Amino acid sequence: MTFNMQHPNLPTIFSITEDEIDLNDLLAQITLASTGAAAIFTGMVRGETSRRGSTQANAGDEHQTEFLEYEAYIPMAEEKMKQVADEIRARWDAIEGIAIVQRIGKLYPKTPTVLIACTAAHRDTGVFEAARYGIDRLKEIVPIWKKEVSPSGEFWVEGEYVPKAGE
Amino acid sequence: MTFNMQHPNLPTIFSITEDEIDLNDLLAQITLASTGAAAIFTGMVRGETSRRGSTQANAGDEHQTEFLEYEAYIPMAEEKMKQVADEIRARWDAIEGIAIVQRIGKLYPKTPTVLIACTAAHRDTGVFEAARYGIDRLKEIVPIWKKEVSPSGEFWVEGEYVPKAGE
Amino acid sequence: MNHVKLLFFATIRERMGTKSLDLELPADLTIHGLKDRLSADYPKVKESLKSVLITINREYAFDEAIIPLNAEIGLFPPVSGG
Amino acid sequence: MNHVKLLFFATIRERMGTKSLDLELPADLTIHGLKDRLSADYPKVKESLKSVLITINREYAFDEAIIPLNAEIGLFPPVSGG
Repeated sequence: MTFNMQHPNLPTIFSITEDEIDLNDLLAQITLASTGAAAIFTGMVRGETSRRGSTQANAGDEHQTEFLEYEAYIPMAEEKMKQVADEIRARWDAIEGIAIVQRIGKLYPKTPTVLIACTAAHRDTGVFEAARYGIDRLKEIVPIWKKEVSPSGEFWVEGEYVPKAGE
Repeated sequence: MTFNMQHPNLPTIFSITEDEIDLNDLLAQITLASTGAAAIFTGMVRGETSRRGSTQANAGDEHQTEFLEYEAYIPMAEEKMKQVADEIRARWDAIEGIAIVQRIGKLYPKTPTVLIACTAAHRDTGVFEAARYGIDRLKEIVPIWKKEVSPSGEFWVEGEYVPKAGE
Repeated sequence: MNHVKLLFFATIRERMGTKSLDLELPADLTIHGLKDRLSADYPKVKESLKSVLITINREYAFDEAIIPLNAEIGLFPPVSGG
Repeated sequence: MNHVKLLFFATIRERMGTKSLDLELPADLTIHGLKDRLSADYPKVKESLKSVLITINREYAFDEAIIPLNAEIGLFPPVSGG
């Protein structure tokens, strides 16, 4: 947990870790006496990519994943997670606590790899939108990469966002 | 976990419980091999209502809460939770797993009281909207009530939604 | 006659002083008729009945509905869970 | 001369065969100049450098930026975390 000059009483957690992501613990850490609502996003390793409900996978993409291997530019990633948290607070001023956690290392299907959680007094204050914004931004500017290992070989998952100056 | 005739392989959990809500466990139960994203909403008991970031509280509403006491019409509440899950699946067909949990009994500030979680292959499939819809509907049609106990006395929290025919 | 079970929750439970009541009702009584009878027999809940939600066998029901045999009838204020 | 530390990640790390490299660069060299030098010295990463993201002291930087003294420079493909 960090001390934030602009929001001295509001907990902001960011972490890059090889440990399991503990949702109960993280939620407790960003719950204040005034908190009544939390929106949490987690991403997990997909073991199989099917067409059902996927907007990204096409027929030819169906495949099995053995595991993903994550790496990060850790000190920069922590700074960029802090930037994402600051951007969230600038856009939704009702947000109380924020947690941003990326797990790295070798991660197997069904394992949560990333978490973005935002708390507020009420659910109509932007918590859902803030969590959504957080994961979108993490995937744009936080320096983390993943390599997929499957029965047919290994390949790096390609990002596509190119940050703008000052981002 | 229930068996759903229309979605035989998709986990749907609904529960009214006096036990702690375990986010890690519930998330694991609704994560399939094809799941890559989860949106989770939790509501917590607010110990203090302040004006900051609240769209509902006015100056005169500021107060302390000692605890909330929840009760439910349990068998009907379970049926209505199933209905909420069915409504979610009818609106967002990419949803894989759904968990809807309400904790009842005497609950103290900062305690999670309710959870709605939806999983899907990807985050752009409606998981956030589905979780938001789930908590909105729970607060409309699932027969649960809460009484607030504070230093100044106790009072029932008033709902306002009147279900329509067939709802 | 129709044996029905009434279940009270929240404010209505408190005002009634009981969680449930077994009643004998005339066949083909409507929810409206039931409310009239409860208002007469339990004046302390008369006000509450104006904004009460009613369920028959765990589905929301309305004034004109005829109460089926052996129904389970819920009476409660608008819900406030979460 | 300017002592800088280069850090490579993901595909570029694999192609370079190393996580980091300490280099002596002329003063006032730009990122563009650094890319030219790396392309010449390490032909195996020449292709990667066309779409590389560059950071100077953990902030994204662009071709025209002049590399400050003792900079920590990151080189990596677009990010793909989550």
